[in-house]
Amino acid sequence: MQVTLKILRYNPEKDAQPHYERYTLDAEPTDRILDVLEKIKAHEDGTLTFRRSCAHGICGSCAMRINGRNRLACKTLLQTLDTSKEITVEPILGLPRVKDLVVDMTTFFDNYKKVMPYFVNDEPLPEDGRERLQSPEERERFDDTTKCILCGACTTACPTFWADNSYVGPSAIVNAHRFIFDSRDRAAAERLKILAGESGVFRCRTAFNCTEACPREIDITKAIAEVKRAIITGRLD
Amino acid sequence: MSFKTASEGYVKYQGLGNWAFVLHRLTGLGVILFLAIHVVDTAFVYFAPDLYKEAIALYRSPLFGLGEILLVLSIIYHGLNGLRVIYFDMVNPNMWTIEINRKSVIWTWIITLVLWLPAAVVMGSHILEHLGG
Amino acid sequence: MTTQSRTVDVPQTWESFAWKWMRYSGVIIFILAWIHVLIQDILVGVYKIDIGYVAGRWNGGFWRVYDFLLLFFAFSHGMNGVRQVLYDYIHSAGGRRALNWILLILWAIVVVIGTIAIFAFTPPAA
Amino acid sequence: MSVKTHQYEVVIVGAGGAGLMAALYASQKASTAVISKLYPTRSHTGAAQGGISAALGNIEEDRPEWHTYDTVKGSDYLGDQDAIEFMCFKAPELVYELEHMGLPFDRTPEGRILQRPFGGHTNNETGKPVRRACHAADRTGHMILQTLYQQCIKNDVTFFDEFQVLDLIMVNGKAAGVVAIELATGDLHVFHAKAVIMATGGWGRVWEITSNAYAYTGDGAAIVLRKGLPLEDMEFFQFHPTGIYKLGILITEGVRGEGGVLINDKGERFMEKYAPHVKDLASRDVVSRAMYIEMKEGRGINGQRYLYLDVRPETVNKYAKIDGRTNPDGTPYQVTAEEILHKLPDIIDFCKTYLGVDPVKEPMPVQPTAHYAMGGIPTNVKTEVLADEKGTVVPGLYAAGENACVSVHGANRLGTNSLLDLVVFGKEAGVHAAEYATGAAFEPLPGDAADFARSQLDAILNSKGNERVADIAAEMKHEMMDKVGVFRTEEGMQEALNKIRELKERFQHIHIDDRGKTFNTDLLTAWEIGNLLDIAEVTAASALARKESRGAHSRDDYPKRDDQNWLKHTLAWRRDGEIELRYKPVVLTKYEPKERVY
Ligand SMILES: Cc1cc2nc3c(=O)[nH]c(=O)nc-3n(C[C@H](O)[C@H](O)[C@H](O)COP(=O)(O)OP(=O)(O)OC[C@H]3O[C@@H](n4cnc5c(N)ncnc54)[C@H](O)[C@@H]3O)c2cc1C
Ligand code: HEM
Ligand code: SF4
Ligand code: F3S
Ligand code: FES
Repeated sequence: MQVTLKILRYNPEKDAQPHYERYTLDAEPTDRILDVLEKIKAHEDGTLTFRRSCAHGICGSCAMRINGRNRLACKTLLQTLDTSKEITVEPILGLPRVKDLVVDMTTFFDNYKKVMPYFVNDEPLPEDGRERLQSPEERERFDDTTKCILCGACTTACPTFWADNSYVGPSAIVNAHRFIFDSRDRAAAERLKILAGESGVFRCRTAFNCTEACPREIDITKAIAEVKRAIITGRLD
Repeated sequence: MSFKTASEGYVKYQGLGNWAFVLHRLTGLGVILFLAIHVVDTAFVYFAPDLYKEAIALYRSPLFGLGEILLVLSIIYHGLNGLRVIYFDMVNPNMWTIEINRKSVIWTWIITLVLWLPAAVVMGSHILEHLGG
Repeated sequence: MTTQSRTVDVPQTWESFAWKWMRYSGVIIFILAWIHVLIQDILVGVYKIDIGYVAGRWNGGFWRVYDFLLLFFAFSHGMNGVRQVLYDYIHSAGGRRALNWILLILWAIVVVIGTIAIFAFTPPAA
Repeated sequence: MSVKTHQYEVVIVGAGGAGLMAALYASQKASTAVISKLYPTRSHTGAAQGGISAALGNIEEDRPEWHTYDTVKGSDYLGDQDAIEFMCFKAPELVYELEHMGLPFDRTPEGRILQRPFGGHTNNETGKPVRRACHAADRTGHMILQTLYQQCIKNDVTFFDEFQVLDLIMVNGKAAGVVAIELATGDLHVFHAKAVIMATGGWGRVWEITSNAYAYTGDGAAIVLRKGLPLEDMEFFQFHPTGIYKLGILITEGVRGEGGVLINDKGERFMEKYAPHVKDLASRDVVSRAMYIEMKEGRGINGQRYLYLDVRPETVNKYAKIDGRTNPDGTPYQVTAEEILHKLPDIIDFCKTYLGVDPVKEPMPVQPTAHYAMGGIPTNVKTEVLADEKGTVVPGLYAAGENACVSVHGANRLGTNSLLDLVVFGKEAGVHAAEYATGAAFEPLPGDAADFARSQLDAILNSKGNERVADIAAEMKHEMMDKVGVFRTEEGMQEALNKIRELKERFQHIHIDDRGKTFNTDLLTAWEIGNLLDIAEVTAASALARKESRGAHSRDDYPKRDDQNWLKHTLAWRRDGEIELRYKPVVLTKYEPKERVY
């Protein structure tokens, strides 16, 4: 079958403004958008630029706007889209453009680093040198937010973030949640303090774009609500 | 990044939640704008009764009438959506799932319309009644 | 192994207070504003409203208190809403500080004017 | 092009499991920079699913000795036994260390790390599969990568993200740094260092059907080869039995660990013919070959080149009963659809997304997929890179992870041993490189340090032919899949070698579209294909020379293992356009080579 992709192109060395270009080519219904982009790059236009690595939704490289919503190019099959119409492919919104579908992720990672996204527990280790114990229920408590691959689809779908990059964004909150609710961790209070501030969870307007965008199907808005609740009540359950 | 980037997203980004939010924001801003004016004009009854009559006259113009119908729409939608958000956020975060969110947004719109349409009819008929004189 | 519940002590911030405020006030306004709108805009309608109507309404204390509460909650809710909205577009610390002052003054002016009107108004001798 | 210069005592190339583990240790003692062409969390370690092995004995009795023996046997006796013993005895300590860093392993009811069976890991007394793979659902690699990156942030490790290393700087026979291109700007950067650690992962993109990422282009190995250093055991490349049909996306062996079975067109569980004891949990080379034979003999599903991997609860329970499989408490092993969903959530998601198949309701179509490089940059147990068959160390140069060959995997890697390899030898690399660097001086940086890197790029940019890089790559992948894959013959490998040489010649006449500086992936993809061609050539040449079948290297014309002549490691150099092969003995300690039966 034939598909047409309408891709937002931008080369800072040549273009003052981004513009759309259309590519029509043969494809299979089971092709991923990433496969189509690869075909274009391989055979039609080698200058088309995008990030990719794993090709199966696990590395987080290929977040882009496909038909107006954030998705992973490698997890979006043509058969899930209406291929009788043009498919619009644009870079994720809210971060500086670098080239074509590539944006500068620096702010995204800086925001991630602001929430202490790492395990903290300075208490002595178990005497026998073995693992700290954790019940299966305690482990389950934060399972959902351990799945994050830092693809940025959520944060760059968030209306607050579009307007204000200083908002840490849903992805950072997800990663804070992963530790706040880990029974072994001891820095929940510090993280919650950061998140209670001007750039934290209370900037979330519950727009829900983040959850809709998450390729790992993390219930992001719920996680954010749980963090808000932990700040308000001081309870971590 | 900026208002420009944000507006592109508000308008173009595909998602029910996105539009629920944009409408919530627009209606909230609309209502506060109206409220500020409304407080001041009502205060004229005390500070400047003569001006109050002019203000009321203004309210009775058909254009304001239409605005008022929109105001009611805004208050209904903003209030319902606000309650939805409050309930999910404060009472039951487990409701924040894709399925429930989509359904609840759609139901919010339906209920808004169901409540607003009769009000709009009543208010519209008031306008029509007074159109002539 | 059993699961233990944990608590932490998090100092509340202006943002967490504002967040709660938006929600508590929202519920209150929901009741107050809807009744207000139902009566004034729909049932009564602007064509029947004049000084006389207002006078009648503010004859007793109940509607005065009602209208004051509505004014106070709705305006505080709304003004904080405006603050939250504008925080999205104004990013500098200075800009935000200026914004807070401007909104606070506006808020005070409107609430004061409204409050005076509600309580100081005496119906004109008919 | 401007060149920027940086100076760090230790420079680590690659930010996967091996690179990050090295970074955590090196940065404690020496100024350290990690250079990675991908954001660290995009590294392929994140794709690893099933688990990391360690004889913790959390569920049933297990011992590091058994783990060692299983690994030696799994390697088809080509693994160096000193290195294997070192790794397997370190395993518990390292897994606990990961747990102490916060890694969210799944838990037993007692709160300990949960373990599952994996191919080739056995109780040496009963011969039955043992639960040795520590896991976090089917996302173990993801959790390892995230945890290590998180700890690097905590410890303020310096990263150069999206910098692609193009060349290694060698001065007076010692490593003195690397040259990298900054993707965003196209600028070249020289990193002047006392010690360099190579941790760039594998090269599965040499083959058509692969579980490997686009980024798996063997950069590190190719760079080292170009410096006149050898690569070891390149003929051994693992084909994982269960890749999603046509796509190659991996379905973890953990599926079989949880009780899934392979089924042919006749509905038979054919693995019992090939490995009567452990059946579907035989080691990977054995299973992949069995599948090829089934398909060759016409028992592929509908005669096609795939088979079924069946993890539907009814199937699992049926065969668990036949095998007499029990839970730790002795009760018969039984699963429900929910339990499977809980243990293998990502696999189920992949199948639904890419195949439209729900594995708890339908079997999954699978075929062997190119998966893991057993060979690579030769190192000793201290991860020092070796320059020849005599064990001469290249001062300041270290390698760890999939691009290194210690060799702990020999001719065939056991599942879950790679993640273990990364953390054990990643740590060794960090420790030893930092120790070396603190005792060594910076070699003087030559003025032309960046010249070779630049000339490689210029050659591509200025090439005026009309060959498309993608066509050359496609032909290479196809040829390698066909002729240097699971089964090999003299004739086929020779053809492949000729073909690759022809492709290398055609590669001189490519044409690329993008001549800009900003994020020029057209240029870098071409450079990567150049690496793959070099690797393919070494692989085919090493394979052609080895006249026996051992582990992943299986020849129709020499079907038997030949310890008399071939119990030795291959070392391959590229000299004046020719591949030169030499050999070095395998380190044997306790375990005499025996016939391998599962
Ligand atoms: C799908 C899949 C599942 C697997 N499952 C398991 C499992 O369950 N258990 C197990 O033990 N093993 C498993 N493996 C194997 C194991 O995951 C890998 O062998 C291992 O992760 C390799 O780690 P690494 O640190 O060597 O490389 P990687 O994690 O791949 O990291 C390579 C790094 O090098 C960088 N790099 C590469 N080239 C350059 C360059 N030119 N310049 C700068 N940086 C560069 C990359 O950016 C990246 O950061 C699996 C592998 C795959 C593909
Ligand atoms: C009818 C009952 C009302 C309810 C239940 C309600 C509820 C809410 C809630 C919960 C929010 C916060 C949204 C968030 O943080 O995500 C909000 C925001 C807001 N409200 Fe209301 N509200 C009501 C009435 C009003 C009125 C009368 C006004 C105007 C005076 C108003 C103006 C605003 C504004 C401007 C915002 C900010 C919108 C934004 O951040 O985008 N609201 N409302
Ligand atoms: S939460 Fe989901 S969408 Fe956001 S970065 Fe993580 S994986 Fe991506
Ligand atoms: S999109 Fe943004 S506003 Fe909140 S619910 Fe998600 S973070
Ligand atoms: S390429 Fe890895 S997520 Fe798409």
